Amino acid sequence: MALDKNGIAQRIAQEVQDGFYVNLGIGIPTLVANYVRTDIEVEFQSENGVLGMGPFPFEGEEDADIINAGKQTITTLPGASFFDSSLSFAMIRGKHVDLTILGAMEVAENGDIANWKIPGKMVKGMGGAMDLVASAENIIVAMMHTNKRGESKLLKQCSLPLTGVGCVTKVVTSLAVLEVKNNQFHLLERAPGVSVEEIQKGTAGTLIVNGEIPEMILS
Amino acid sequence: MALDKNGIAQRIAQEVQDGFYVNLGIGIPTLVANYVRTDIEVEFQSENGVLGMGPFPFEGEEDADIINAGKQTITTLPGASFFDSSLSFAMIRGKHVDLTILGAMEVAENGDIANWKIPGKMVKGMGGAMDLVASAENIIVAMMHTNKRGESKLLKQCSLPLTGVGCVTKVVTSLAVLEVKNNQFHLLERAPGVSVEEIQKGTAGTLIVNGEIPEMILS
Amino acid sequence: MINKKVKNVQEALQGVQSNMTLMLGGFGLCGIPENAIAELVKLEVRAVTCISNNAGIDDFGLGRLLQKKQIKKMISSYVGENDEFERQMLSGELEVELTPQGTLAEKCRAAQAGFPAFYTPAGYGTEVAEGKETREFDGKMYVLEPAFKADFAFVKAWKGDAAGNLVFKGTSRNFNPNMCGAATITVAEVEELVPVGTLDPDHVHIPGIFVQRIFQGKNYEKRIEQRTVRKKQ
Amino acid sequence: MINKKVKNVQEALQGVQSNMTLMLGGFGLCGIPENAIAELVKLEVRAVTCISNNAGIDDFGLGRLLQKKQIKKMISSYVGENDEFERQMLSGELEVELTPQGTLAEKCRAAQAGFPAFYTPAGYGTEVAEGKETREFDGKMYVLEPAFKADFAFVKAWKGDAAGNLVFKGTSRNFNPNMCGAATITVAEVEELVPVGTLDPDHVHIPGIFVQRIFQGKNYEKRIEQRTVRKKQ
Repeated sequence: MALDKNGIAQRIAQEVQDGFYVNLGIGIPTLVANYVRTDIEVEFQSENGVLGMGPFPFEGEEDADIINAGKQTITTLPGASFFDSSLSFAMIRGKHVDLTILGAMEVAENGDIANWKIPGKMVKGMGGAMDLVASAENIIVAMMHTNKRGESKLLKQCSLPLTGVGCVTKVVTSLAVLEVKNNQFHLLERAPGVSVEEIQKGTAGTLIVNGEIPEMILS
Repeated sequence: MALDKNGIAQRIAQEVQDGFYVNLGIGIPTLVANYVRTDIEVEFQSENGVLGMGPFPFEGEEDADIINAGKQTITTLPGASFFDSSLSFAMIRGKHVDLTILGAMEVAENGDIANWKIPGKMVKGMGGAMDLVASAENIIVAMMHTNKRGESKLLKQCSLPLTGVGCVTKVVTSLAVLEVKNNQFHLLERAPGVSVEEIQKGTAGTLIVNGEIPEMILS
Repeated sequence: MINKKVKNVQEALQGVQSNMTLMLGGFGLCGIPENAIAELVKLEVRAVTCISNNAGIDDFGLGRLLQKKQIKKMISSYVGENDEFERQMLSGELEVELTPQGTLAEKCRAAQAGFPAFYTPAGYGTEVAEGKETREFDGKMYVLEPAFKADFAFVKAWKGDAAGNLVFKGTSRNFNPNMCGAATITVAEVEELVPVGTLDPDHVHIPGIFVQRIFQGKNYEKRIEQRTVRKKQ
Repeated sequence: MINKKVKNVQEALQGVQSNMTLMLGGFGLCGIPENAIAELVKLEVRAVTCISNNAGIDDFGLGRLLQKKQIKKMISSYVGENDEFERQMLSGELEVELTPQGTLAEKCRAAQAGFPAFYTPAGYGTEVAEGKETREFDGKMYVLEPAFKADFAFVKAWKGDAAGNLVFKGTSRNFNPNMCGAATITVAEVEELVPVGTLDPDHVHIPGIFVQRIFQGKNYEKRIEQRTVRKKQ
């Protein structure tokens, strides 16, 4: 069965390692924080100027001056810090953030990503995404495998304006975990109960299936 | 009579205007602070990371962590701030400092200045001087008119390695106040009792003497 | 101490005119100069270019200037959450220049620090880099981005003093410090104007040299865009 | 919270080798990483390149490494006050690259922030710019300066916590924050290692993400180069 957003987040949380500084994008990536193992140390950075984000505040304790990049009220954990936008992107551009997780409208087999604009329809802007994908060496895309019309979001080539070129290394979708290398999507894991054929059908880009593909283990 | 270092500092202090942020170099410029009018508001910046410098500390109150660019122990005044070197030079490069006063070994009639190196003899380094002269629009040089061998320090062309090109706008020496423009030294004022002839004799660069030259007024 | 204090928002905005380029701090509605924005609406300046990470919401923040059609051009990184904005942009009434967020911050900082331009990897290979100089360093491609040039910067701080020193709170800091000194005139509004000498010199976020005018702000609404909470267990 | 605390200076300097490039914070003797320098002397690493605004005095600061002839090359802005330095330089034993102070700071910050190079007006038309690319922007000339590349950065802070967060005091801040994260490994020594959660998040000067190792320093001498005082009246 295809994963829902929480399932995708749950699988991605397994990629988060002890000692990682992690930047979570808006949408599915935000949910990843809920599933990270509690026996490892991870710090979440938000590009609007906070390191060491904690859970949402208790009702009545929200502070308009303490938000994340999704404009949600948040709290901070002991050891947190606030800083200006320039220093925040110094963390990102300077490769101090270890893992970037973000959503996408399209990913191409060469690692290109598009997630900020649909010409003539939707122009919200790139926010910090272009800085993140241009600098991060460890980028995981979280998205549904196909769009609402059932069309593949894993393409030979992006059709929408790009956010970054050749930067995506891993994609976790509602159907699969895929590595992006050598201009191909390499199938690593299937969502529970999802067949290789279903994944193949939903993937417009080149899909490499090498040997037996295990199912994800979502504890 | 030619001015001594304190006399030069006293004359330069008259150039400091209300509301100015001022950077003082090592040597004579440091003395300028002693002569600034007390009825105007001025803030002194030191490039090692302090704005709002006050007088030297009282004996026994010196703090190794609070020094100026000359490595002297200092105090701060109410409204002072400390900052890192990058932000300090943002103030300088970004033209937020209104007046820079520094010493020199040579000044040329085109505004070039040399003050950091005597090849084969003395190499102390430029410190912040190259940043200061490259960015400041209001630079006053404080120096003796001639060197210890009696040779002019106001030249047609600098003989020593340059600190900056075409940047000096005013020079206050032991003999005179001079404006630097159109590739000439324009004599503005004479030190008390010093004749135009003496100044001419001590000036190797082109000296323009227009009309009657007043004596400095040092109250 | 050089005194930057002005008596109110009217005096603080003296000299602001139509067709100027204005920088405004804030991320979403967090840390925006609410008093300055309200006064810009009152002053009815027109055809201004606004450099601000976001464009507010329909009835708050820069959305208020959009409603009155006072903005000719927005330079931002993210402009969702605003229907009037979308309408004006799609109809061609409003010019929009979208800039990666880190690039936006650095274009402010470059102006503040006297750098004419800088190379950043953000946007390389995308339409953001179209028409711009690109260059390789150590095998990686970068885009040359010029510093901003603005007439006024409006920032909001938590505390400040008459010397112009500023201290920010939480994530309302964001672009505000980077915009100080990045325009010809920087105007700071503060929630609390404290006596000179009470701010710790080690903990001043922005030294007063970067600020030309400071005033005590009033009636801060500090709206929350996404109120997310959890229940006490 | 990601724990950066190491037990002592020995553990903090693990991996430091001869021929490496090291950054060291401090201005004169103010804010220098005294413990790291003492350990570098003990470790007898040789032929290191040191990036530091100054070279210490004969028997303190980097002067101690100079005495032992451990330094191959110094990259500094000002190297007066040190006879041994002058002797080694004039005899050709020591290579010296003099860099304008603001350029030195920004070459650190560029490395920290992921900028490959930057344009600065400092040094244009002087021997500092010889062999470097120059360029005009808006009628003014600039020199292209590359970011530093270093193996270790040694910084000294007043307070810090196990998360690597740092707070500096007075002018001992200087180059220290700009060097954090500007090398492969940043080692911070602090006068006081405080419990995590006690530093105010609004007043952390350097967030822990820029620091790989932190330790409680010992026996700080904090020598004063120019003790200037006035008498109480």
